[in-house]
Amino acid sequence: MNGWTAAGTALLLCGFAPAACGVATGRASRRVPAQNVATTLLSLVFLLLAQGFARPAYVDTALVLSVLGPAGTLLFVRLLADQLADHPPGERRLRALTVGNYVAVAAVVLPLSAAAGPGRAMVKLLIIGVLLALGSWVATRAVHAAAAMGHGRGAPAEGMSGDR
Amino acid sequence: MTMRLRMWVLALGGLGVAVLYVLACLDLPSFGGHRHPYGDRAVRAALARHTANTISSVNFDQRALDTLGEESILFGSVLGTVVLLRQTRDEDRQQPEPARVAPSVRRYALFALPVTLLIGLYIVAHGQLSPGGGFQGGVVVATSLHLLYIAVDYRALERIRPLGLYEVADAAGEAAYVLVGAAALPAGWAFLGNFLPYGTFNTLASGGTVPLLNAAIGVEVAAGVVVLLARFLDQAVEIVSTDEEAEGRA
Amino acid sequence: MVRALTAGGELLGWWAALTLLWIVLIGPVDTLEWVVGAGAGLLAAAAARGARRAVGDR
Amino acid sequence: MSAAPYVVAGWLFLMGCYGLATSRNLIHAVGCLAVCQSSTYVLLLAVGYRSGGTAPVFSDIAPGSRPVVDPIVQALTLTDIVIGATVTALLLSLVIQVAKRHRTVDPDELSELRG
Amino acid sequence: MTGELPVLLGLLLVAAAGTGAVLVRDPVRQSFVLSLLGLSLAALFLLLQAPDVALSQLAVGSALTPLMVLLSVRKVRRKARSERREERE
Repeated sequence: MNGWTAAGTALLLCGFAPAACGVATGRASRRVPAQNVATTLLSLVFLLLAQGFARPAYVDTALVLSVLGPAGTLLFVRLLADQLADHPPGERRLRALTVGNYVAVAAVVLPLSAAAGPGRAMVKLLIIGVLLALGSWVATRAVHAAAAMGHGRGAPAEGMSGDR
Repeated sequence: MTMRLRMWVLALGGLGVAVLYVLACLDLPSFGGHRHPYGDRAVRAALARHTANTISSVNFDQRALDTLGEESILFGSVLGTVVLLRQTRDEDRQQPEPARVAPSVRRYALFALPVTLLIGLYIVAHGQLSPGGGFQGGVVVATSLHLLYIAVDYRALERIRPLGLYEVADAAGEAAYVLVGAAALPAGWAFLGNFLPYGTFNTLASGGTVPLLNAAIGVEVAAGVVVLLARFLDQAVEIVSTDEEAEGRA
Repeated sequence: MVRALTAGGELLGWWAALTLLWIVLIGPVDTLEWVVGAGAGLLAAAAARGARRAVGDR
Repeated sequence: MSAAPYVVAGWLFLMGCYGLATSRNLIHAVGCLAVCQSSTYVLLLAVGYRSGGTAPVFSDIAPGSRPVVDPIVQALTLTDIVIGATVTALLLSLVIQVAKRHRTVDPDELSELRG
Repeated sequence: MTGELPVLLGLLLVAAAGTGAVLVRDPVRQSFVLSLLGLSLAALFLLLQAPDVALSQLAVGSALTPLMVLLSVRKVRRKARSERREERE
C-alpha cells in the first residue's frame, strides 16, 4: 500500500462515509446536497486509487462519475423539488459544502496532475477536475433554485409530496 | 399467513440457507488466492487474439454466445416493459406543464449533454482496449439524453427523441450481433467465431470481431434504455386514467 | 443565410472542441482514432445543436 | 479477513430476503431484490480476486509484467449488472400495472383481494 | 495484510448500505440509499481490481435506477392520491 492508496482509503473513510451517512438520513434538503458531496468525493477516491495502483486506465471510472454524479443529483432535485421547497436547506451550509467540494477537488487533482507531468494524461485529470467542480456548482444552484421557486411550480401531477 | 408465522418460516429458511452457504464457503478457495486456472487461460487466449481488455475478450469472443443470451434477456425485458406500460383505452394523455428551471442549470445541461454523450461513445469504442464496453457506454449514452428531462423539460426531451427510431435501433443492435456472428459461418468458422484479422495489439482496430460486437451491444443497450425510460416517463408525466383527468378538471 | 451560417458555426465549434476532447481522453493516437473521434464528435455536436434548439424555441 | 467478502455476500443475500418477506410496498421489494442481486456480484468478484493482482486490462501495462485477477467472473458480473437494471425496470412496470388494476402496492392487501 | 484494508473498508460500506436499503421502508428514501449502495459497490469493485464492473455499476446505479424508482413512485402515488380524493367525495 503506497501513499496514494492510503490517501484514497483515508478519503473513502473520512470523506465518503460521513457523506453517505448524510445521504441515508434526514430530509431531502439534507440528502440531496450530501449525495452530491458523496459522488464528488468518490470520484476523487477513484483518481487517487488509479494513481496508487499505477493504472491510468482506472481514471475512466472517475471520468464517468464526474458527469453522471451531477446528473444523479439533478435528478433528485427535479423529482423531489416539492420536498426541497417545503424544507429548504440552510444557505450557509449549502455554500460551505460547495466550497468544501472545490477545495477537495483542487487538493486531489492538482497533486495528481503534478505527479502525471505535462501531457495528455494531465489534461485529462484537469478536465475531470473541472467537470467535478462544475457539477458541484450546478448542483448547489439547482437545490437553491428548487428551494426558492417554492410551491407554484409545475402541474399538481408533478408533485410527489402528496402523502406527507 | 400471519406475520408471526411468516417470520418463523423466513427464519427457518434463512437459517437453512446460511448453514448451506457456510458449508459451501468452507470449500471455496480462500479470498485472494493465487490459483485461477480459468482466468489464466482466458488471459492467454485474449492476448493470442490481440485484445488488450481481457474482460471484453471473454464477453465478446470467448463467451460470445453467452452474451447473445444476456442480450436477448435485455431485449426481452425492454419489450415486456413496453407492452406493460402502453397506453390503455381508459387512459388519456395530458400535456405536462413546462417546468421552470434556473437558467444556470439549463446552461449546464446543454454543456454536459454532448460531453456525456462523447464520453459514452468513448467508453463504447474503447471497450476492447481500456475498461468499458457496449454495456457500460450504452447506459452512459442513454443517460446523457435524459439530462434534458432532468435539467430542462420533458418537452425538450421529446423534441430530440424520435422514439420510433430508437425502437428500430434497439432491434438493429440485436440483429447486428446475430449477423456478425453468422458472418463467421461462410468463412468456415463456428457461429460467433472471431473470423476477422486480429490487427495490431492495443490499437482501435485490434481484436477481430470484438469491436463490432461491442458496438452492436452499445447501440442496443443505449436504444433499449432510452425506450425503457420513455415508457416510464410517459406513465409518470403524461398518461392519466380518465377518472384522474376528470378529477383534475373539477 | 445568416442563420445557416451561425448554425454551421455552432456545429463546427462543437465538433472541433469535442474531437479535441476525444483525443485527450484516448491513449496512443493513430489515424483510425482521428476518424472515429471525428465521427463521435460530429454525432455529439449534432446532439448539442439539437438540444439547444429543443430548449431554445419554446 | 479471508472470510470477510463471503460473509458480506451472505449477509446481503439474507438481508435482501428479509426485506422481500417483510416489505409492505412492492417498489421497496424491488429495491430489496436489487440488494440480493448485489450479493452475487460481491461473491463472484471475491472468488476471482488475487492479492497483489491488478485488472487484466493491458492498455497501459505490459502483458505479463504484473499478476492479474480473474477476468471471467468480472465478465459475468458486468453483463449481469446492466441486465439486472432492465429486469428491475420490468418488475417496476409490473408494479405500476398492479397499482392500476388493484389500486394498492401493499402485498398483504393484494393477497386479501385475491381471497 | 495492510494491503487488504481498503477492501475491508469497501466491504463494510457495502454491507452498511445494503442493510440500510432494506431497512428504509419508504421508497423515495430507499432510492437514495440504493444509489449509495451503487456507489459503494463501485468503490468495492475498483478495490477488487475490476474497473469494468465498477463502470457498469456506476452507469446503472448513479442515475438510471433512481430515476426508474422515483418515476414509478410518482405514478403510483398520483394514482393513490386521485383514488383517495374520489372516496372523499
